Amino acid sequence: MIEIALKALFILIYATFIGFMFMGMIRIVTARIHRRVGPPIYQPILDTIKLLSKKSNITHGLIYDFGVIYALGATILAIMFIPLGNIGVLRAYGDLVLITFLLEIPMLGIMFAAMSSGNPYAGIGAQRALLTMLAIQVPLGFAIVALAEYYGTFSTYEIVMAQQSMGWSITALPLLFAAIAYDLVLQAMFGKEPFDIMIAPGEISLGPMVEFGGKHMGILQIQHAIALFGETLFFSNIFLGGAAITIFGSSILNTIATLVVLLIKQTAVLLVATFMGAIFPRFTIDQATRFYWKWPTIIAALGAILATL
Amino acid sequence: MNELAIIVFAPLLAGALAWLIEVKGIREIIGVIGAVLPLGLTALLYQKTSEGLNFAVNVGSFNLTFGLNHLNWFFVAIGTLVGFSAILAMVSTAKNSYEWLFALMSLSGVLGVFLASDLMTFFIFWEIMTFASFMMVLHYNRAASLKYFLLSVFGAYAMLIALGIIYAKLGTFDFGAIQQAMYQEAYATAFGGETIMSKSESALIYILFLIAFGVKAGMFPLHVWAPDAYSETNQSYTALFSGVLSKAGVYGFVLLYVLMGTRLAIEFGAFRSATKFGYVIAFLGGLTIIVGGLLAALQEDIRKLFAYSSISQLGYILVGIGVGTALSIQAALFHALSHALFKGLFFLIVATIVYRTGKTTFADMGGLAEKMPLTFAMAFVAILSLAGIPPLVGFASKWVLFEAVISQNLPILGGMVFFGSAIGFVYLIRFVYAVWFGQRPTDLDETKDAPLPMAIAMAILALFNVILGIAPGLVAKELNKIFGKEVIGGDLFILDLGFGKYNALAVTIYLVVGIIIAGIIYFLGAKVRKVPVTDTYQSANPVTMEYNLTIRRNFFLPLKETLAFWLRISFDRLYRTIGTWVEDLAEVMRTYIYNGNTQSYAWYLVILLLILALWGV
Amino acid sequence: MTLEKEENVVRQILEKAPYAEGKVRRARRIEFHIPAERIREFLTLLKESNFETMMQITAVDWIKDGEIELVYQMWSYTHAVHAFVKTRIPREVEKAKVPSVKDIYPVAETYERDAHEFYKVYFEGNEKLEMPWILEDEDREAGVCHRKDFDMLSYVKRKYKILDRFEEDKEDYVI
Amino acid sequence: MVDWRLYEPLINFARKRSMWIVAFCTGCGGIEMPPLATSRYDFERFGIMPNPAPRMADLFLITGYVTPKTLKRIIITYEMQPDPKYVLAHGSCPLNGGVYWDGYNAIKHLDKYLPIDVAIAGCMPRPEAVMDGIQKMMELIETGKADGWKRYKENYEYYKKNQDELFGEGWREKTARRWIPWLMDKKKEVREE
Repeated sequence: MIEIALKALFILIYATFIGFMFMGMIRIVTARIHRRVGPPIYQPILDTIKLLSKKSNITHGLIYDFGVIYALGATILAIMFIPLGNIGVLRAYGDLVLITFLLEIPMLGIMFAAMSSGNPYAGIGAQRALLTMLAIQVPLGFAIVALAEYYGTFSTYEIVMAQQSMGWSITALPLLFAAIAYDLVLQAMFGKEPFDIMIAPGEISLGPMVEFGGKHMGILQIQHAIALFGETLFFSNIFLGGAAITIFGSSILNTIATLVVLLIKQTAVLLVATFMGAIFPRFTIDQATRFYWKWPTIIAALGAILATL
Repeated sequence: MNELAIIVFAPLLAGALAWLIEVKGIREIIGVIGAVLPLGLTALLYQKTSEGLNFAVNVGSFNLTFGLNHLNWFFVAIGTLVGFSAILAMVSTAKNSYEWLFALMSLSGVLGVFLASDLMTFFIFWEIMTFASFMMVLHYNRAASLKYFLLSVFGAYAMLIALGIIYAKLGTFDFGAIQQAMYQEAYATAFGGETIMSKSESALIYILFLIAFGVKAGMFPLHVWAPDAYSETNQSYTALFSGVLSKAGVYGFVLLYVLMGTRLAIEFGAFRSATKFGYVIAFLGGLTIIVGGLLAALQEDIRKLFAYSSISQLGYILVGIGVGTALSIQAALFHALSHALFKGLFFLIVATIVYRTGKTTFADMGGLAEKMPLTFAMAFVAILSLAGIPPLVGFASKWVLFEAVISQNLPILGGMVFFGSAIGFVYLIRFVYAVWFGQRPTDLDETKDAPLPMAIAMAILALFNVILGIAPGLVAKELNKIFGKEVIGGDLFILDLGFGKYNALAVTIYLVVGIIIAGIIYFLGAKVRKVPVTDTYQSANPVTMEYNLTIRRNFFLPLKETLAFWLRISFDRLYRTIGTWVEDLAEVMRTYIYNGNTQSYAWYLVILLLILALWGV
Repeated sequence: MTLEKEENVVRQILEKAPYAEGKVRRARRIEFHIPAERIREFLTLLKESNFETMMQITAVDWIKDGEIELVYQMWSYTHAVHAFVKTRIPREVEKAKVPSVKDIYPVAETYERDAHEFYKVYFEGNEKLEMPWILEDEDREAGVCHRKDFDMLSYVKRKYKILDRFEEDKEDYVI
Repeated sequence: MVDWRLYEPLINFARKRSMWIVAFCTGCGGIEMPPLATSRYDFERFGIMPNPAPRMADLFLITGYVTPKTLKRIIITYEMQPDPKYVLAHGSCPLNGGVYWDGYNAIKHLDKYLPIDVAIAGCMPRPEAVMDGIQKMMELIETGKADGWKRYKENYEYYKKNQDELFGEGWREKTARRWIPWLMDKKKEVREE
């Protein structure tokens, strides 16, 4: 019991810290691509402290507060199910479909909060975010189907273990297709260009986020950090082979090595998304929908059908 | 006198009494009693399900026979529970005793359908149910009721023909006998012996049953009656209509499997790991999910939105039934239960909104969350449940369904169900935004919360949504009993399918823990100040309540533009065109052939005689 | 360089409109003077003779002549010629009226609002003249306009409570 | 809730190093922002980030002259920002009207209507000057001298009086209702079509 609680606490703190580092990394990399110096890597932590220490906050009612809290809570729930090397609290129950749903729930909370503010920009942003989610759902679904049918199991942990023996998923052709589609989906999950129409900063002033300020925004920053960690971790688990290192004698060393390997893989996933985001302009929502319903869907469906043969 | 008889006929009697005693107050009491009795008896009969229970009434030439087993106990439990809540809510919304009569009649009709143990009884109660619901719709809207009536009659005739063929071939209506005969048929086909029914005949029966049950279940492309019929009636009755009556179609499909599943499977072979005839059902179900969902997202009327969403949810059940493994059928039954729970709840919520505001379009709504907090809490539960958010019953059933479908290596169906779950989010958020949040029109400022009966009814359903969500093992146990073997493993809180596990309790605990952590962070910050809706950032322009700050009309316009091409196709219009063609044809016949001229009739007679003569009779 | 293209345009238009007097100023610039009451038919004529665009309606306040001059600036893509149509109306607010041309050139509606707000010219037939334009309501009520007889400086001092540290008469400093 | 005075240095450091700007270019100086934001003088080094929504922003840059029309919006935006919030007036027009000293539509003394923490003179100040002003603002924040938001709360009557003298009583409602009759007409036309 105590051990599980400690593990959960460790996962939470580790995920938050690494997530913030990832956010800083995104900003630095983008700055370097712009030929700028960029902020220090701990910048997001400073932002969060600043936001949480605001002296006055506003609310638009109970749902406005609860939605934000619910978003963070659901994100914390989600990372508990994703196997983190050999420290997993609930990894036995880490089911593909469950995790896919859990990674979408936080957005529902944010949407609830944003809409309850009654700001028109928030309404437009929520509409765009939902349509983007609808668009990414098709390739995402096919990618998950391809995985499940290729490995014949839904348990993420078993998939990771299988990859230890038979190599990374992306070395198999059907799952390579699935991985490509899922990576395009990740772009929209991170809310980066070219699919950031939902929070188009200049036009609808951050869309759903327009009314969040002070501690609400701070909580959402933490949520974003953890979600970033969770999504990259999920991707590197199911497609990039995860990590379960058992070469060292002591379990501590194994754990550390596993975390390091995972960290490298996650960083790779993140950098790909960042590069794409830094060089692309923005799609309008119907362009994004058409795009997702065309190429990624075809690729992912191809993968799924190949996986069943 | 037998419990089954009470379960079946109590609502009917209560309805008749309530209709005769035209006294406000008494008729409500009688009606509610008529709905409580079946519920209580169903709960009492729970122990007796294992040994089974039979009952027969002799009506002239044939018997109405009822039987109880695990399968139809499950359906009767759904029917009585949701039916009771709906009837309870009708205490507030029912206008006259007419509605009481037909609502209760349709309840007893659907219970009779569930409990029937021979095809004749099944058909009779099917017709009672259809007739009663038709009268309920007719009371509100003539055109919608006619559309519903036409399609139901179409389905009914299809079923009647199928019954006729079966009786002509096998000489019995009894389920058990038919099942036996069909098994023999199946083995005869398998081992090349000669069979009573030819391949074409069994195919015909299958198609006829598909039409009959598809109409009632609102299967694409026979769904066109559902949106109008569901929306154009007393909304608390719609909870029963959409929650239970549509399950009669589902029950019919299950019955199809029970009666002639093996026969059809062997006759038509298999597609991948699913049987061919089942795959047809499953694929139509998948189309139903997508079409219903997309149309639901584009509606401008609350009642229509939920009508379409109910169609879309029934698509899941059809997919589960169609895939046809024990697991997937269990998933379908599970989803039938959860669909009845959350969709019944939804229609009660809509009933409350309509009852309190008198408005039905999104354009007139907004900001009701402050005025109707209890109803909003219920709506919150229902929304999370329909959108499939753990830990609620909607997720458990949907999860089992996903795994059942995907584990059968059916990728296209897998993609369809995934898409359906996303679109669930979409139209629900549209409902949430337009009705509960945003700026409130000034004429809604005096809106009051739900009246007591509706509040109780909603609370019952919401409670079941949560309990069965946290403890899905309860349902899984019943479903295993139906199949007599351990299909869904695990204990009270854990569903274990072998290739996937779902632990509802852990989800609940960790969600609560996470929310507590987030709450601590929240309460460490400075305290908040409430601001009005006009104090939002709109490019720093000062606004007043005269402006409309909420997007209520055409919320998903981009989606509409993206789908513009597909939206041009409408089966409703297609059927109307066919109807006009038929009318024209009748016109032609009347003018040229049956023109009432004796001479021409004489000529027909002569021609007929000639033909017979040539035939050599 | 020769100006025959412009001269042809001017000649053709003057044939049809004898009441106007027109001349060529330089390459691609021609100019007409017409009485204010004929403005509608003259602009109709211009539209028929391929002056597709109205680019601007400007007003000049000739305070010594007691007149306000409206300059309709038209552009023709076919001839690539820019035409000034000048007309003069009396300066008094109640007499400064001219028929609206927004049914001939729809864009004129906006320019007429502009000229009305800053020069108090009333365009008969344009019902959107009073629609909020550039001035805030308090300025409108104070009668701010760009007519030369409006004492802007004292209004500014009054409005912003500036200490009186400037010369009263405007000749001493240059804007 | 909790006594945060222990963490005050850390919090001040965070406030100093992450100033989010309201991206609301109020005047001609808006064009000085791109050089600041891009690779010449990259102000994201100091954690400064242009931010479209005022609810989560700290620093309000008043860039250049301020017309009454804009001042109304500026005041509304400023009151939306959560405390602590800082104002950096930029260019000489907010100080004394600058070249528009006799223009009927340029505010002469901005600090009569809003508390200003740092003012940069010049028409227009070069980006270097703006960077200098931002540095100054950082010092003030760290030493806790940037207390414009406190002053605005304490002397609210004074600022309110000046604003009402300029715009007239109840100017918010008046400005909000200004367009309504015309908008309603427009809507009717749309319905008819």
